[in-house]
Amino acid sequence: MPTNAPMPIAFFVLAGVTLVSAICAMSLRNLVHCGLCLALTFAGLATIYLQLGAEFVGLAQILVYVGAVAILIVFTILLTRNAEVHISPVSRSWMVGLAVAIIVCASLVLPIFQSPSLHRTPIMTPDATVRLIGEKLMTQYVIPLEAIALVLTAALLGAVVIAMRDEPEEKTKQMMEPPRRGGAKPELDPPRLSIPAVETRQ
Amino acid sequence: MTPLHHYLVFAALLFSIGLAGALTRRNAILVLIGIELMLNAANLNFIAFWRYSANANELTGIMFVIFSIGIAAAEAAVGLAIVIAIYRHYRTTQLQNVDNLKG
Amino acid sequence: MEGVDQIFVIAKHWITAWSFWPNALRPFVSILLSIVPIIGLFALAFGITTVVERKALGRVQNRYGPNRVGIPLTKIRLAGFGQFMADGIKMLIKEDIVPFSADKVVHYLAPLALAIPVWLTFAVIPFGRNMSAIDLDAGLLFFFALGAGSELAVFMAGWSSRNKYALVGAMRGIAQMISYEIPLVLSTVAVVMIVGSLSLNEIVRAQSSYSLGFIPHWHVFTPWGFAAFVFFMIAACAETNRAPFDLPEAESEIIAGYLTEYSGFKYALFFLGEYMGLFAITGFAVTLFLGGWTAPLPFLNVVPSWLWFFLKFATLIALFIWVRATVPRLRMDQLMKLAWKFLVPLTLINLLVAAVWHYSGGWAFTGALAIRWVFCGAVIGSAYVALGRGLHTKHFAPRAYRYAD
Amino acid sequence: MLGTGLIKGMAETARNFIGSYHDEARLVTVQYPEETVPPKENGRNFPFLVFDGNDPQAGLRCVACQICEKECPPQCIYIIKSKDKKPDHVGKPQIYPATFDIDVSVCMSCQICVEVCPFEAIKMDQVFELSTTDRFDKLLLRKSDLAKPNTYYHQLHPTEAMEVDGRLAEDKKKAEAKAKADAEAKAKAAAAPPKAAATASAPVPAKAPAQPGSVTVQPAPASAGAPTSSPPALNTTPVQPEAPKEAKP
Repeated sequence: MPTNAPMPIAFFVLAGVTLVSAICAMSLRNLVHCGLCLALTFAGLATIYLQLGAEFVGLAQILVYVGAVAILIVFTILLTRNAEVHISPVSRSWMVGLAVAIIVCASLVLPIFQSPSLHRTPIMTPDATVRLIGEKLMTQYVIPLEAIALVLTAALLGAVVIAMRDEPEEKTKQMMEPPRRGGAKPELDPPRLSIPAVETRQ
Repeated sequence: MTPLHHYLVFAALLFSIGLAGALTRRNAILVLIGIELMLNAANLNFIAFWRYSANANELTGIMFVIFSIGIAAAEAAVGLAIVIAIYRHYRTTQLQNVDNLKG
Repeated sequence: MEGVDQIFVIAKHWITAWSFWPNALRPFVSILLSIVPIIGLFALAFGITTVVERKALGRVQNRYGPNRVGIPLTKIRLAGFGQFMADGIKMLIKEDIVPFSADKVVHYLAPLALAIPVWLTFAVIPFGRNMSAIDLDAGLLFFFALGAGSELAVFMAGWSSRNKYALVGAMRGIAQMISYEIPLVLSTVAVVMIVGSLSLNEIVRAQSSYSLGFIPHWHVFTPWGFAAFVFFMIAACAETNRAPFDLPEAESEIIAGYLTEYSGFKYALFFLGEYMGLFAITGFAVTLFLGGWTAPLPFLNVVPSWLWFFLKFATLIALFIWVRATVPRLRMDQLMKLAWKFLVPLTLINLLVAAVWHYSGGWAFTGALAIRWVFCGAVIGSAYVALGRGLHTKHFAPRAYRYAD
Repeated sequence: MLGTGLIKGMAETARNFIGSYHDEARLVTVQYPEETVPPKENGRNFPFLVFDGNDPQAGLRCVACQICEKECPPQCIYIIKSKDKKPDHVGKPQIYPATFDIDVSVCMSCQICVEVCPFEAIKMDQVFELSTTDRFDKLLLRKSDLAKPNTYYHQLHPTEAMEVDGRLAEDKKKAEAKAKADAEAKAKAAAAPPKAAATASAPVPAKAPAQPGSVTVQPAPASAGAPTSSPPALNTTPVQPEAPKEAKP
């Protein structure tokens, strides 16, 4: 870095954008807008990680959150037909919720400002190369790594099982039921007709 | 360089925004979004403390965040799958309408 | 020769060192001198590629292709290479139509959200010796992270248009991109595993030596590398929505997919973004598998390194065009089957093969190389044949139409 | 094996690609402004008016009968009759069009005007390079734009024009013969009883005296391959109402 001066400005700009988009993500009426603002929040956080020198984590944040989680949320919004509905967006006890949030915020921020030890500047420039992270993951943190692999696999299977249609055959049969046309053709071959115009493998 | 408490205040604000959203909004998806924001605020704290720690080369904060991101991805996938399952059953994702225990 | 090879680097240092600049401005000049040539060069390459592609497609179909537009007000035709300028000007002056019920802001932001991250990916590609804009330690991750952003842009375009074709196209596009991102990443992981770095400069350096004095150590010349290269190219084709995988824009079914409601400059920006994505992914293929800027034979090192990079780059672009001219569009189920039942398992097997190759690198007895080659090739080859057979659907029931009989 | 089809296909496209460069015959494209496809004889686009001889005003075959104006489905023809008369190709005085406009932006190239014209005066042109920046004036063709010599018609549709010319020559011959016979009859009538004069006065115009003959003759060239030749019934009927009028003075 050539000078130290631009750093706080960069931080305030990034933090401002992130906070505004976070507020938008939680307060807009249209859910798809919320999802897109959430993606912007994640991207802003990733740039703050990059600014803090955590290159690998910042890029992983974009890859996982913007590339996967935001897409997943947006897909869910579309699948649950939430993009169109506009019924009152906040719950009845929203005053209580907001009050709780403000109290939590105050109780977090006040100690931070009061604690002198948190007003420090970085002590050293860490060497967080990808190679070092990889070596740590494969030696010191290998058991958590394996555990998280298992968790992810379980989550994958679980998500598929939960989101899968309950009785797919019954549903499709119901949808694909040929309309009765005056009894003209009573004998129709059901398995062939279940998927019209698409080859069915024998 | 920006002092540490800037990052901490920023993370606290982000956490509160997520908390406020999760507590006030009715939609299940928005509640999930709020939880994601809170998780991210925690992650930011880990990164900030790692950067400002005395033995940063231990990479403890970074490791924690990497695992946390993995967990968050799994959480989002399962959470949204549950939202879809709920929607299929109740035809709504508004949480106050999901109050029927008889399946 | 060193001078010609490093001519751009020297020129940049020379211009930056001018006493004319104030000292505070110097870093910005340096940054601009890295960015502007990349943007200009690839914008030009985009224009030329569109003309070359149309001409090549025309020749394959025994037509001339564009051969008219040259320099205006003269009789000089330049064999049609003025076409992209004419197209660009047309796009710029066209009316920008936004549908009445569209989400205006998102509709406006979508092309930007696609084009900007794609431009950023060029920052980490080494175009020649000492010629990458930034040498990022996690360059490969940077590329995939920015590539993930394009899915959101596609969604924004499709959803904000308020058009069923646009939405269907966007859904197809996202499903396809997510599915093919897995084989894309897994095929590069093999390279990362062997080289032991995510830095692209490091990956090129690992390929820059020669065995027996003339065989370059390019990854494509190893069994796992060749397989990974093939899978990477297939997945790249799908990631960039190129011809056999252009279902999101299948004009016979869904008009133009998520581009349906875009016109004028926004459409041009989308078009540009798509071609830039193709260029970026081709640049990565060159860097990862074809040795980047290294020469194929040691004595050819007299040719500047950046020229080698662009030769390989142009070859791969030509390959993309050739495939586009040949293969018809896939069906959606075929597309998904190819990704999940063929490419993903094969790239996983390829990872194992790469590991075997890496750990058998220490064998010192005679014939070790032959054994390694035969074993790795056999594993990959048999997996390819076996999984490829699974893709074949030989027996079809006769086509049944519900209401047509 | 998977992929062999792709290789085969790529070989095929490569063969086409290279072949198109060293075998010009493969390229089917005609590079238009420099090269054009020779026009087909039966091709047609917009109507034009035929005139005989060199003077478009004097030789114009059109007699402003307005049948084409009435028959035109999109109504793109606009005719104003002249007040005076001029001799037609058989030498008989006829009305001519003072104004004859065709709006080619409306015309649908149906050729009905040609089919109904009893005087072989309107025929189909083959021009197609009519693009203009002025869609109001430049696409409204005036009489002077429409009048084209018979030689031009011969160039466009040689066989058809030959037939038409033959038919017209025959008409002329008959008219001359009739005129001669008329003159003779008149000379006779000067001495003869008034009954003969009554029979002669009606069939003065071209075909009337040989009516049964002309009906049997005309279908022959029509079936010989000229679709534009008018049916004989139409050929004769419009003439008759005017004929007595002319014969009187």
